[in-house]
Amino acid sequence: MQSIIKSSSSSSSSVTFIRIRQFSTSSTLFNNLSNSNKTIVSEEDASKSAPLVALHKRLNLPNDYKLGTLTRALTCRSSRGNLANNYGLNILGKNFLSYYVNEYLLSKYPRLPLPVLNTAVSSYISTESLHNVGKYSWGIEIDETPILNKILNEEPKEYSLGKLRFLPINQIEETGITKLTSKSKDEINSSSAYALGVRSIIGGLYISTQSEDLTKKFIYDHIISRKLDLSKMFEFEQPTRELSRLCKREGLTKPIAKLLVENGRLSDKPIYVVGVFSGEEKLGESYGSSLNEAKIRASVNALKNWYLYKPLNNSVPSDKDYKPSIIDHGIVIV
Amino acid sequence: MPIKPIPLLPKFQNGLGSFILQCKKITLQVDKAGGSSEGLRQFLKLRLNNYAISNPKIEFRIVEKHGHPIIKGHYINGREKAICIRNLNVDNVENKLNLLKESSGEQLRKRTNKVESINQSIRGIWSPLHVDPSIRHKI
Amino acid sequence: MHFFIRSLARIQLRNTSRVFTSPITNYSLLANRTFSISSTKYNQTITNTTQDSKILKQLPDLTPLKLEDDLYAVIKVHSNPFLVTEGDKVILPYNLKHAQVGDVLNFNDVAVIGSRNYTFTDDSIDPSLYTIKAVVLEKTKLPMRIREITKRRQRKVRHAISKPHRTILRITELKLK
Amino acid sequence: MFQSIRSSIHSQLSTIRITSYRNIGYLHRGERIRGLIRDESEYLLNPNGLKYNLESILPLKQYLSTLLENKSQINDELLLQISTHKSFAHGSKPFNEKLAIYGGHFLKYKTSLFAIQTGGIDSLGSKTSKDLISRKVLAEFIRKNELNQGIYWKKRDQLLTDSSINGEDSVFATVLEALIGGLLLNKGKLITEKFINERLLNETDPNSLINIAKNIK
Repeated sequence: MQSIIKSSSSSSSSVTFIRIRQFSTSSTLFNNLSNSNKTIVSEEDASKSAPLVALHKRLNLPNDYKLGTLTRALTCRSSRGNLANNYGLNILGKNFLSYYVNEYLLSKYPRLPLPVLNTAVSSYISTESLHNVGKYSWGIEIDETPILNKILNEEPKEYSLGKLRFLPINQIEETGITKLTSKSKDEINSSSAYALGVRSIIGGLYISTQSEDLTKKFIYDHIISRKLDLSKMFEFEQPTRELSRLCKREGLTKPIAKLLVENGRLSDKPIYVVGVFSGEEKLGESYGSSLNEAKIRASVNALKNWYLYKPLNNSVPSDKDYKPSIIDHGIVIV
Repeated sequence: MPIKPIPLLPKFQNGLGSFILQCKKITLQVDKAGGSSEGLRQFLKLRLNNYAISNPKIEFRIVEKHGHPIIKGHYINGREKAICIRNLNVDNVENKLNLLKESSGEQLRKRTNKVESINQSIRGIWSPLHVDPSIRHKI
Repeated sequence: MHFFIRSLARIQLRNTSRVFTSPITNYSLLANRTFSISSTKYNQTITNTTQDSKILKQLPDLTPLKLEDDLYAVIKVHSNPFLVTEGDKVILPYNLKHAQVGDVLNFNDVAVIGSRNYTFTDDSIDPSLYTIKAVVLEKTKLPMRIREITKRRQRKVRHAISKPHRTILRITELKLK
Repeated sequence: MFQSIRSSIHSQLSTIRITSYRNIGYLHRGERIRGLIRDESEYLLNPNGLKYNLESILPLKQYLSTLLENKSQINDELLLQISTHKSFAHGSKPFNEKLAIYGGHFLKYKTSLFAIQTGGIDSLGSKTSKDLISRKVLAEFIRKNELNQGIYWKKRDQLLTDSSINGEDSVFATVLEALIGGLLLNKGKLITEKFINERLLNETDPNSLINIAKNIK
């Protein structure tokens, strides 16, 4: 049996051999060690970690992306041990993400109002959103096995390098053991840790490749490619009033709602289709079961048409063949 | 504020932008001496190395335990798929591994539609109020 | 003010469903009416485009479609039509043996490409006009079904087990060139 | 407001007629009287008393002309928008809010890359790299380069003189960020990078952010 294992672990494939034994006890007695002497994991050690190699390949990371860097991206500042942590990588990744997501949304929807823009950006890169990316699209695992179990299972030291390491808030309560120390400020919940990991992997991609284009492409492929319906993110308080302010600012004729079609006015389920016109131009159209409802819906439709205007060329300023499109004048203040 | 934003979370659609293999780990549980593990033992000795090299995105984990051999796939969605491979020969073991590899971890279910979509209908919904008024039905 | 004009035009055109058709000029396409499996892996660029240069082609003008936001297409796989948009899952009722999970498929038998206001139909649209790609997401099966088969006035019950294959694709790209 | 017309949409479109308008003939000047619409030139003034027009952006234009060299210049309306804060004229004129958000992200992004080049990955998140793009430093940059005259905004309180309290720092920083955002959206990434490298993160230039951040402490 031993010979099989040796032959498989000598290759670059990700195979580990673990002898499982059943233990009922678990231990969380180990405290956080100081992070003063940080070491960066060597490539040889890192390549022994099967989950790390698999994660590297799963994300199609380039060969320049060292496994040591990936380990560092998965090590949060609060984790125990003396490995180099992802503090700097996280900041870099965050800057990359917020710039490119803002750029994408601003170029795609130049007239998007600021509150919606900010919400849309945070939908893409908020902690919760990045937690979903890390956990449910990249399949990063948390290093949860207590150290005692690791030793008893004869788990290789390097095995946990491929897992997300941090100090969790909810440590398991042991009967008979009372925790005397107060809650450390380094303790974070798992979703923040996942977000840290995802941002750091993106930061690490730039550090490894020194290529802004590659990092941008990675962000587009993994973060921006997810589907977000912006038209469902609007809620107007006074749509008719806002529309008339908009028309005034843009120098258009005052908007007028007109009934286009109706059906069943005398029945209990009437339906009206109303269009909002500015001069001869139709700004929006919608339906409703009363004239007022239809008029409000039509105004909302007109406002959404305005705010969600998409220019035909889809280039962003960081593209090489960028063509400038319109620049918005700002949100309408009622 | 005149416009209130409603927070939404974007939906991940695997394959759009990037494709990520959903099977992340396969555990091969083998008995050292049992007769039903013969095929798996052969597989481990002869083929696992090449198989693991050709599937670098998957982590393989060998577990030694008494009883029938079981292979278990661990998926990104958190589910597991276990197959008992007792008395199977080497080729059948490999087929079962392929089955785990090619699955997305989702539970098997009936597929009623040819196409599953979360996009809005592009052509829109037909409206009786927008047809030509000369042929429109009037109540 | 583009969007106002466009939305105005949209309403006017909605009533008159316009279909531009063009005669088939490239007969060589009719011979090969299935999809081709590319040997390239995901995220790789494909450069092999073999075109029959002998046949003179007159490509139709698809500018109205190019100006629209979203497109749909009716793609045919073994002459089985699927109406798809970008991001849809296509469920093929068989095991696509030659394709691995994660492979990219190019579709070259497309009957319809359209948008909200315009539709372009042809018997088989010239593949140089569009790119439609899909990635193999999963090769799975339906849940096992046991059907009881009996004959009249006979006590024997045969149990027919079926667990048919399914291949699931995701449309990753649908655009006009 | 609603005209119930049973005819088709087509005939509807052709029968729309513009009804009567109320035209305003009198624009009030002088002391404010409720109900009367004021003359714009009366109140569209920045804290320096400068009127809202295209002439005031000349310093900014000159400042950029050396950067853009022989390439086409940024149009005047955009420059005016860049130097107009949201607080001016109750947002009725084009203002720089979104440009500033965008430019601010780009500046942050570029300074983090600059910090890595000079001090390695561990220098990120340190105080020096944070100070480099603090409001105070950005505002000082605008003042040092004498671009502060033609900025349109409204003081929160006319009596406050401390620039960090009365909003001046914040407004000036916004203008610099909006300038970056405007350059990006109008001229693309390369020229904006050139601007940042030559003017903002240039150690030899005494008016660059690096030297301002050193001196301000």
